[in-house]
Amino acid sequence: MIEIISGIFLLAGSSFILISAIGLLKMPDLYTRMSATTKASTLGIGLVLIGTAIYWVDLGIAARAIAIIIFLLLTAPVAAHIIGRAAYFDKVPLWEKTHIDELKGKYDEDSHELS
Amino acid sequence: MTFLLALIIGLLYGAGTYLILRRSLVKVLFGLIFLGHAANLLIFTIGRLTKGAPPFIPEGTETLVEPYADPLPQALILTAIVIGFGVQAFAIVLFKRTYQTVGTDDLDKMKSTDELK
Amino acid sequence: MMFSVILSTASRYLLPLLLIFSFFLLLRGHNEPGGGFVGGLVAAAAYALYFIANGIDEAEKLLKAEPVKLIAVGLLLAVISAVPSLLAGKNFMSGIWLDTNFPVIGKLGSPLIFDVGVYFLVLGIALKIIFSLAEEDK
Amino acid sequence: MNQLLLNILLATSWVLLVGELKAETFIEGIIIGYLILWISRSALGGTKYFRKIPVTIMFVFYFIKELVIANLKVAFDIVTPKDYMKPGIIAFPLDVKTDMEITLFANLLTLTPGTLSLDVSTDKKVLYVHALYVKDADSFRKDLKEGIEKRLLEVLR
Amino acid sequence: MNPLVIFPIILPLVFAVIMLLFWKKVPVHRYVNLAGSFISLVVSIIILEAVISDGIISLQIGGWEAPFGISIVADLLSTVMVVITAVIGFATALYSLGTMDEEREKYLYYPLLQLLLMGINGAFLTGDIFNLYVWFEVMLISSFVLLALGGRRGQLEGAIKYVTLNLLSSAIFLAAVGILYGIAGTLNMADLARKIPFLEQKELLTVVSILFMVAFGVKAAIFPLFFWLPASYHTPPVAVSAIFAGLLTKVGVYALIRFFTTIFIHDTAFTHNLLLISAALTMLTGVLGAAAQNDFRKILSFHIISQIGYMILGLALYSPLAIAGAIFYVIHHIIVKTNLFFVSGVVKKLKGSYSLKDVGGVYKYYPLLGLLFLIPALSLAGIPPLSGFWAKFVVIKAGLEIQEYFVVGIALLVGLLTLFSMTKIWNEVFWKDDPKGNENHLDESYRLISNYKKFMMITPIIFLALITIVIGLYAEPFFTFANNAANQLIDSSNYINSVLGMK
Amino acid sequence: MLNLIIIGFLASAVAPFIYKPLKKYFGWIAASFPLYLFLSFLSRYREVADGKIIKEYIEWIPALGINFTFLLDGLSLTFVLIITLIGVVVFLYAGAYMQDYEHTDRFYVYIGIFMTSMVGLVVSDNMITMFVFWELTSISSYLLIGFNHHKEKSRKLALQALLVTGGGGLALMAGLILLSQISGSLEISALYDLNETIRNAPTYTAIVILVLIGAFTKSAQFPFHFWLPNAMEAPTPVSAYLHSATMVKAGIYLIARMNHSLGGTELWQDTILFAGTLTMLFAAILSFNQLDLKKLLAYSTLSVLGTLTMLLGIGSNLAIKAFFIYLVAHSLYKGTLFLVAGTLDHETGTRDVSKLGGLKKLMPVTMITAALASFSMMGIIPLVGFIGKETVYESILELDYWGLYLIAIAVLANALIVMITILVGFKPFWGARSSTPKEPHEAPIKMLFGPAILAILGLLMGIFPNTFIGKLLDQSSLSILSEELGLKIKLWHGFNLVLLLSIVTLLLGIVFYFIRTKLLHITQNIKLIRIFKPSEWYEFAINGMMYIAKLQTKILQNGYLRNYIIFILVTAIGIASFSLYNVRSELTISPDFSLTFYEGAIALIIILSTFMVITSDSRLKSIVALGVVGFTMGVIFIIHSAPDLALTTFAIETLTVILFVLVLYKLPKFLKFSKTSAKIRDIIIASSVGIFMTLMVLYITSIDLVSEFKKYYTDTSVPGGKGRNVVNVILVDFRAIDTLGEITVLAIAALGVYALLKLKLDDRDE
Amino acid sequence: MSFIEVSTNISVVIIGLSILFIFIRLVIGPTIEDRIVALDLLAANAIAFIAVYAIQSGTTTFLDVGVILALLAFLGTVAFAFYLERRTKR
Ligand code: NA
Ligand code: NA
Repeated sequence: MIEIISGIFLLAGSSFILISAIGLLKMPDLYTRMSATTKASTLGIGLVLIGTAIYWVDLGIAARAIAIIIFLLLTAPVAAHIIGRAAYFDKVPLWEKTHIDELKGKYDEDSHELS
Repeated sequence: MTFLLALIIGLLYGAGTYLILRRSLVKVLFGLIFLGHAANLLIFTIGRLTKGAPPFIPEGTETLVEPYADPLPQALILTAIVIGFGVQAFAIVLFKRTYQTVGTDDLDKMKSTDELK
Repeated sequence: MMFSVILSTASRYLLPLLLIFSFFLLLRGHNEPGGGFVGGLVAAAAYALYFIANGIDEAEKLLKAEPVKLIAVGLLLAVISAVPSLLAGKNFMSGIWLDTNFPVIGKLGSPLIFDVGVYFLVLGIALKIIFSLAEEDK
Repeated sequence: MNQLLLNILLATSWVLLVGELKAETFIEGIIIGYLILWISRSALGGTKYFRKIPVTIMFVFYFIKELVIANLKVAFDIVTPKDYMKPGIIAFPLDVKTDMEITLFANLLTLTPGTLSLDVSTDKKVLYVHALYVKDADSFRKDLKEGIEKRLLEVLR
Repeated sequence: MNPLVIFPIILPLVFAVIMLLFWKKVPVHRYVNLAGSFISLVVSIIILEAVISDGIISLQIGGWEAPFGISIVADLLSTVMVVITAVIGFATALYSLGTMDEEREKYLYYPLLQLLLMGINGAFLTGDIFNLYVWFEVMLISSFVLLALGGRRGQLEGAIKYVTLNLLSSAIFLAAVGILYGIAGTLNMADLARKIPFLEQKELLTVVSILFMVAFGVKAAIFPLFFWLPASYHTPPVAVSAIFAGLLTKVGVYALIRFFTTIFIHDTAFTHNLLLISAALTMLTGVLGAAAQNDFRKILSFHIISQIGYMILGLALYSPLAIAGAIFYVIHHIIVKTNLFFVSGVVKKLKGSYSLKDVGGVYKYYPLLGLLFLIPALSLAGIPPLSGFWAKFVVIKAGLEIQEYFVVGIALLVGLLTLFSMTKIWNEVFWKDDPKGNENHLDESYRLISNYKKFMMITPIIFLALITIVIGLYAEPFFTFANNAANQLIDSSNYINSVLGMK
Repeated sequence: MLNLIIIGFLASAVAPFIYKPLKKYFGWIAASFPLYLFLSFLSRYREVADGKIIKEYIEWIPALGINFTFLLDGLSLTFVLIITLIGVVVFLYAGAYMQDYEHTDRFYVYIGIFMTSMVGLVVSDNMITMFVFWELTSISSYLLIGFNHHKEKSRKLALQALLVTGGGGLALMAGLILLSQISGSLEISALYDLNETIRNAPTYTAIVILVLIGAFTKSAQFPFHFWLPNAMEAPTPVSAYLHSATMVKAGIYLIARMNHSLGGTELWQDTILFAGTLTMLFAAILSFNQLDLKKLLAYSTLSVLGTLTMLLGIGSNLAIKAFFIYLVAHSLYKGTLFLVAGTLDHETGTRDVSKLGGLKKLMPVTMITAALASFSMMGIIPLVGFIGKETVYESILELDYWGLYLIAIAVLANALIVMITILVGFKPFWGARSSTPKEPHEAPIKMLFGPAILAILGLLMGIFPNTFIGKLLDQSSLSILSEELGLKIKLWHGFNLVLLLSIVTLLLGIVFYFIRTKLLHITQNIKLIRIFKPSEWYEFAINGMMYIAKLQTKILQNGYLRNYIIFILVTAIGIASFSLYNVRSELTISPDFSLTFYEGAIALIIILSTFMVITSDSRLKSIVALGVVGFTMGVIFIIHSAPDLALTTFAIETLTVILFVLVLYKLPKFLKFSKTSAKIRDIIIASSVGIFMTLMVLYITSIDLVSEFKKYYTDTSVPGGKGRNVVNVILVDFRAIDTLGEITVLAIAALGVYALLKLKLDDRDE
Repeated sequence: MSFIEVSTNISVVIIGLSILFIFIRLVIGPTIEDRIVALDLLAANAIAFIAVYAIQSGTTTFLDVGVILALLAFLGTVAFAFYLERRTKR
């Protein structure tokens, strides 16, 4: 029974991972790619880990799995944020269909101060 | 996977060699890093490969029963990796300083110490 | 440093988590993956993150000890770990063990002192390198 | 007070890491946790934190739900042609104040439907968000205010 | 089991640590370094006595039986190397007090010096090939730092070549270690010496022995692997040049001797002939390289190479007498070469240059310095009755006995050319009048040097010169020692037994 | 005798300390020490004369068979007495002559060392001990020739002398070692009555050649003669002492010494005979176009040295007798004349014979001394030189076949010597007084005393030959021929062919003197003479060597790092592959080709990223790719049961990234440097390295490894190491010392980074 | 073959595929930021792979590696971002 559940988690998780990978390939610009992947991969990996935790009925393993998940939840968005803003400084182009950009011109080129 | 690893080792050595023969300091640096990887993988592979049986002795038992991975090569590589890192770190900074002082990345412009005066 | 309130806040809360994890790695290394080296590197990573997020001055303020001292202490501990063996008249660096059993750590013995030495040394060198480079930057 | 809480939290996480529910382990955790807090005390300013435990738990569940939905939505868009998207970067005026709050909010936002927190203005009053689906900026801002920020504030205030 | 044998490795570390704990206090460094190197000297001599009286001493680190634990082995060869290292360490400690600039001292020159010695001693004393790799790295990295310390352009350019080529050789060394373990299944030298003759798969041994030969050959600066040496040795402060010149290459030579008398003697027809060819070319290219130079330290650097050739020749001839000659040569050369660099440093302080063209007239006003140059210089050129003559004599005698007349011919010719460059230095630096005119022109910085520093500068030179004379006039014990050491190497059984005895 | 030698060296060392205060009397003080040696050896005269061979043995390096074995027989005693006696004269003379020189104290050190070494050389019975003194004489000679070292010429010629004699010395050493391998001992006395064995030894030819090279270079025999005239750069006392009376006779001494063991073959005798004769003749001819007093004397010395060698070559009893008398005679008169030349130089300020004349009134004593020596040199009765020449002719005439030619040559040579004598010994004093740089007057007593003594000795020996040298002659010939000579020395041989020849020689010489100026033109135009100028061969050799040296350095040490790398790699891979190729037949490849999907993926990723690094033109891109390679390595480690390795790899990769990131934006963009040809060459090298390594891995993994280590560690880890992570136990316990070294490396690296970044000395003050 | 085995095998393949896809992005870029994001994702996927591989090979020790990997991947990304900042900031 446990094995079934964990198996399902694994499959679900890995599919999310696959989706995020596809997203990374398919999305038009860096920003959209990031919005797509940060979530999907985080969730996917989370599910896989839960699957693993369930498989070994062991507090230690579960703890490790949870540790990783929490850590991912803490860091993934931060990573996305700093890459995103760095990309913006770096003038990484937005997809042409991006119709609003309220950030345009708000940055001070030199000091990177944001008004 | 031994065969594949043998090929990869060859590749890494080749790449490392090719890179240290470049004129650009930075590439030479990359070359050295590659040689490091190559050497580690070499020892690892030559120490014979074992899958999914790390040399950890489970609670309640005194030793392991075959098959399990040979811990010695692992320990050796660990030491080698760390030493490699130390040397690498110094090399990186040395190369940076050299670039700043000499003002170029081109090794062919660094022959002063061998000139006949 | 990077003017990102998000990153710097995150780093402040990650720091203790990473440090505890590094201790964990150090202490259990004798029985599970980990050990002084990786432990030290994780600790260093924590400080490195803090430095990137909050700048070198903040980081140096946070780390009260001068890295060189950490290096010295690390090496010192490594050497000291050999002293018991000499006192006991055994071969140099022979392990001397207390007959107690702690969770995680397992037995206490001179090799553990050695590993702790490694931990401090690695922390020290990683930080010395990173900080020197960072100061070079300013 | 908070320090103690945090200390206990650390101790617990230690027990979790170790993975054995023993007294010694917890004591070890307390000791090490205290050490850590001492080491990193200048990193953590005092914060009001972990009041209203129940609200928090509620929020966590709400959030996980959101997360799953978000992903399904995005997944759908990834596998189907991409022309639905109307991406844009929106300036979102913040009601959350402290660094902690801002960070939490920004990160949660990143983890929820098609949004990605790009940056916070230096004066910490505006959050710039990249979103995949914005018909018009104001309604977008409104949704966020009603939705996640409101609930978060419930937890925090 | 004598616990003392580990001390030459540990003591320098301890001294370094003490200095690091007081890392801002240069005076502490100076005195800890001086006292430390003296203590090391005493300890190493005690060990030597012990080894001479009760034979090879081997210590199992951690009490783990050989070959599983790491063995520290002090036989005659390794011990004498340790002693000489200590001698040079002490001399350099003094000389540094006289010549090293405050900045470099501030930036941890002395701790690095001690750690260098630690690495060198480790390399000499270990009985485990991977551990040898580790000590080589300790030695290398500290030499990297000492070489680049100060960051002048020349230093950096030299360091780039030195570092790259030495890392290359380390990579080869490491691979060789791995391969040898993959073949023989052990890392312990004694165990290797014991196992290899009975190995079923001998084919690959020769191949791996070549890799070791190249790896050590680079460190020993033999032909055609020596290029890093002349490119770098003249760039750091002279105290550093001196200790490098004396010790570093000898570690490579030591390793070659150790490996090709103890481990790889399954195919001497091939391996040792390679060494023979290399030796001849090393002597020749080295000495010719020197002839082309006009810089005091560069000439000396190239002579390191040509002299290494003689040592390798001794090894390649592979007879007890020949190896004794090689060992005698190593002992003599370390002392002499270090001293010559010391002298070059004093000349630099006096005249402000290393270039033969820019200096002169030293003998006229400093006859003592002239004498102190002549002693090592003529010794290097093999003029009797100085140490170098006996070294050459023994190697050549051995060569003639084995009827390798051609190589002996080269050795003799190179001896003459060595005399040529030594007299070149003598003519230019000491005999010829100062190009600035025939009065005594001193570099202005020289006037700023305190008498204390001058004293510290000259003392080690006299000290080493005396050793050279003693070895020359009283060669009997030294030769007998070298002879015993050689026999110990040729017949490995003692070595094997003392290491694996406890099994 | 060792004590005397030690005293000698000590005394020399003391000189500089006592010179300054005792400057005035130093000549006398200095002379007292050779005198002491002279007397102490003279005291042994009786014993030796009575045929006793005095031996002394003190251990030095017994392990090598090298000891202080001294042997005083007729031959060595003769030499010792000459050396010390002339030493007395020269030391005294120099006291006055060298007064105006700088560093006269150093002069006395050198010459003291020289004399002592010379004594050591001739009394040593151990070949290597002798060689030690041999080399010491070369060195002291070097220092003395270069005594006026502010002059480039002096430095150059001193070096020339050193290299020629030094080179010969090395040959000699080889020869002596080979010789000792036959007798199994380094003692010369051990060679007695081994003549037969030695002659039949396979190395005999080599030995003869090597030993003779040593002897000829030292005694300036053709073609090594050129350094001797050049050595006249030295102060005159040196020329008188080293380069005429003593050192240059060392080679001849050696030949005489070795004669009984090496001699008796055509190779030996003819080589010596030939070289001697050539030297005798050409030296005489070359002396023609000389005007310098010392040069003239130098060439005459050469000629005499040739004669002496020739006599040894003849090797008959009579020849040996002639050799011996001529040796003694020459030392006496030539020493004298050199000193006279010195005196003239010192007083008049020139050595140019054409500028000298009519000094007899101003310098009567010098004149008489010169005259006496000159008569001896010309071979005029009743001086010892006469006996010398007579016996020389006599011994030549004995020869059946060669005799005629040789006698002709000998007469010619001696005639020229007569001419030289007239130029040096008489012309300056007689005839018209010509103006000189300095206003001459009689030399001080110190400078008159010595030469006079020697000259008078020449006379006495001529009149009472047997009382002086008869006994020594017998004993010496014993050592040279190992048989009694049984010939008495007579001053007067009666009217015979020999006497006729002497007269002819004399007249011919006088004729030469007068037609000299005419002959000068002829000789200068003889191209032949230019060809016989080995001094130019020497120049050629030196320049050639320098050329090769520079060329080699340009080729090898060319400053291009990659060329150095290529040298190393090609050597390594070349030789290694060669030895691998030799054993290919015994080797097999049987690795497991099994492969899973993810392993394929991993391989693919590594390969692609590697190429990314190589081809990328952006640094950051390369860093990222490098990171991927590293992380993939980690994954490989995980798959193959090495979690600790994986941990470490990941950690280090990340740290490396951080390092790069902190350093990188300071580093330059990649530029396209290398040419395609270079790239191709590098690719070939790189791929051969790669292929070699791959092969090694495949071969080795196909052998089954037998290692007790694996089992030992896992069995001992828990009970002994108290740990369950075996790798960690190895690191902190089984092989803790490795880890100690490892962390030391890290520490040094960190300190290095710190020092390198902080300490930036500028190039100006270096 | 039990369900769990099937599912682990499938997951491994899927994760492997995703890794390849992500790697393609890393290779083609176009911007350096794309590569960095890809690298970050690669690490994350490696964690998933490790987790599944742990089940496959029946050894738990690998999971610890996952924890470290998560941390280090984040640190690496931050470092790269830091670099980009330094590069664009004056
Ligand atoms: Na132990
Ligand atoms: Na042997």
